[in-house]
Amino acid sequence: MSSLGGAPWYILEFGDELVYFTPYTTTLLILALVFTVLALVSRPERQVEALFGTDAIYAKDTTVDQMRFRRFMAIACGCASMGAVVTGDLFNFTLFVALVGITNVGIVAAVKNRHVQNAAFQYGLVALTATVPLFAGAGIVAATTGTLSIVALASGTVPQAPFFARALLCLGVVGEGMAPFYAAKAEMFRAPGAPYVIMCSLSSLLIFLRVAEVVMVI
Amino acid sequence: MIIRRISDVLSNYENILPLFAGGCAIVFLIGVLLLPLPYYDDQLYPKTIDRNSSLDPYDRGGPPFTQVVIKSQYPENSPTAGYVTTYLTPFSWFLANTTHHLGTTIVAHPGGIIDEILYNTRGLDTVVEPTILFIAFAIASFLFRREP
Amino acid sequence: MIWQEYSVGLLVVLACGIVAFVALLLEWDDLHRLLLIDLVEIPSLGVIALLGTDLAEALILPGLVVGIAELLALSQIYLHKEGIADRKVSGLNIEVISKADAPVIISVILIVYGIVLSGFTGGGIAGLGIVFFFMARGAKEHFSLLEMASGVSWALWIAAFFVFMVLPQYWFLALMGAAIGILLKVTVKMALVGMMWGRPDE
Amino acid sequence: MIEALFAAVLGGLLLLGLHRKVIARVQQRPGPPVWQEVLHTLKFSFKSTWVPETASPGLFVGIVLVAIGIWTAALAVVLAGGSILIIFGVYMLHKIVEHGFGLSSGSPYGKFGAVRSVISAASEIPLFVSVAAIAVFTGSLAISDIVAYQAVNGPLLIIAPPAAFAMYLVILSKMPFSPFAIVEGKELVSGYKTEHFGVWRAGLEVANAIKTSVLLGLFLLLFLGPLSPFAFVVAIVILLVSLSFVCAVTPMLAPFDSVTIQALVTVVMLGYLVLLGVIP
Repeated sequence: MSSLGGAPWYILEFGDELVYFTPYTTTLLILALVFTVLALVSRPERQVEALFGTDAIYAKDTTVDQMRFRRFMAIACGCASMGAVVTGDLFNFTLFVALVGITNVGIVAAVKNRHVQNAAFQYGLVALTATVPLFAGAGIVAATTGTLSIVALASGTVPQAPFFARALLCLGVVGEGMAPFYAAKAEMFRAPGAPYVIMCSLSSLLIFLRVAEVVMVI
Repeated sequence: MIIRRISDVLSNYENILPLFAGGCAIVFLIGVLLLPLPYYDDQLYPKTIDRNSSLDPYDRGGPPFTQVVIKSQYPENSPTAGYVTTYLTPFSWFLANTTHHLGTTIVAHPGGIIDEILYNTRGLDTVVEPTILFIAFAIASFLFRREP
Repeated sequence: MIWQEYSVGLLVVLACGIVAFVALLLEWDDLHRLLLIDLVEIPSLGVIALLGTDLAEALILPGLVVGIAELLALSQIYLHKEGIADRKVSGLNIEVISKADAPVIISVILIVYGIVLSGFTGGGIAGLGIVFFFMARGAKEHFSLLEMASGVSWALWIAAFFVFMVLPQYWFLALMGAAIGILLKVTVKMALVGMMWGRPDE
Repeated sequence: MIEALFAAVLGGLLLLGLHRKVIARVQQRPGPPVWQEVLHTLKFSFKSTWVPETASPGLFVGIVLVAIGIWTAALAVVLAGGSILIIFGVYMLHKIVEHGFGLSSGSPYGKFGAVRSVISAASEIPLFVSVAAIAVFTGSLAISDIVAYQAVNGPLLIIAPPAAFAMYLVILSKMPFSPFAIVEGKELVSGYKTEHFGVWRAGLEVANAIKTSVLLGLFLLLFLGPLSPFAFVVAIVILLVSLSFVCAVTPMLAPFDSVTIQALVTVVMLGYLVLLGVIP
């Protein structure tokens, strides 16, 4: 534990679920916080589009109700990523990751562009499917080690989590965050509203970075 | 070129769900091959059901309005764990005494429970879970309310 | 290593999972995919259930809720993406019901009974009463009010939890807060779902 | 820390200038002088600056600070001998920074640069595999421990060449003009940088300079172990020249092909990792 993300500086206790801050998770937490604040304070940009075959150029505006909703979703997404990077409980982690998945869908689903909505739907399907390996992974860890606390798992007093469970956790995070499928996620980025759209990619990266640490310590 | 064909498939968002489902199927298959997995006997929150209790199957032991012992990971963090499990509203108490299998724990009568484990010891889970529900409702009702 | 009950159970659940995933792999229609995913969720709940402790119960509930919640959001996205969100839906188009006092009385009875029951079950029953009322009358104008109520009850529920975690000595207060919170929450959410079933046929 | 930061900025700018020079010479052009990038940065610092009409102002400005901030943090971690997991995190977040630069301006060129940056996220994963492989050998992720391990057991370059190769590829994909530098393709003007000018651009150049120093320095620390200051400078120049040669002689790949190649490398590396995990 002390060798991976550094020794925990501070442990916050919520019953059996500990929230701990190591140098690594604190770094991630600060980044999530910075981008959440940016999403809160920035106005969306006006995306300039050029029409093919003509010399027309126009700027897409984001309507106010859309902006409010997407800002709300972006902030929720930021909070979910913050939770996911600091939580010290495996099942709690999977729940935060699932929350990241659904807020990501929410950020883009509000856009009225057909391409974007199609992509958001497909992405939502993957996010929904990904809850299966996520929860299954956490369930198997609990059954084979008797605990879900990452601190207890890392301390070595309980059996090591099986390889299969770790693979499931990784697979689930990959699905929720779509890390390797960015190629398709690009469709979603046609949506204007940079401060919000950026939360999608930030949150997926953060949960990916966190799961990398988690599977190495458990 | 094979690389170009792979990138063609990857770039179409219709294909990502089959790809992901295929990946899951393969990992599950690997899981089947790695069986059996040992079950660790020293589990948290073990379940013992008193079949003769009138509160079956929600009776987690102990008479109402007392504290039962719950084996948790960090008992010092939840000193009141066990009170919620045994709490019955006066109406539930009456039902549990007069009937069989009616009137279960915690302010909900036939069948409904608010779970102790979720409450006292794994509270953060229960914070996140209604939040997911809340967000999903927000998305659905935003889309519903919007003029088509 | 010997095969215990746990491993046998896991084998069965994983096999189910594989079948469901292969079905998902082969299916290309979006609506069917959505339905199949609901099916795929069941094996994951099975894996958790195999724990067999109280923890399993505590974990299944969030697992189930996540699945249902995402399904709800995705179906609404599906309606919009396919452009069928404004398709007319006929309600309970029975003349007697839409004019008479009976639906009001039934709804009131259900809501009162739900409040007496309290908790999760009570919320379900009271919600059913409200849904029945709206189905009969086709009223849509209170949607945003219900949305607000849903948010407020969510906040109450969360606040109760933080009391549990941070100030455990006030557990009784938190218990009552959560009990009322869940009653309101389930009632309102059911009412919202009941309303979100298409535009009224008028 | 201030001196180290200054050295990293200046060194990084000079290395980037050298990079351009070597590429030019390989391609039989005279090329710019080596200190060209330093001049660029100074010039941009004194140009007039504003925020474009279409931009999202908070993000447009904030992202420049984030870029400098994350790489300064990475430098601090390297100097303190902290966990390379943190560096890995910073490196992946650089993707978000590029993304933010491009999207915040509202310009179509910037947007496409940003989208390309996002789709090539697979390029980061070889670094993760490389990190994991190092952990398998040294049993620790603290840079100080890894350097100490190499002082005893010899450089990791010889012990785990595939991990070194993966990290080399990762650094290559971040260098300008590399076959994987699809975010800066010339058809996109300057890619994600297009709309950032004046002081914002100078800030971006500074962040890039720190990034170059940190990545190249980290490679040497991780795979060659402790070096004397002179040997360190010589090694970093040799490493850079080798990167420049690769950049000079290879064409840029099409965006999706670049992604696919990087993903395939990741798969191969994962295979190597599994092999490492299984054999001992």
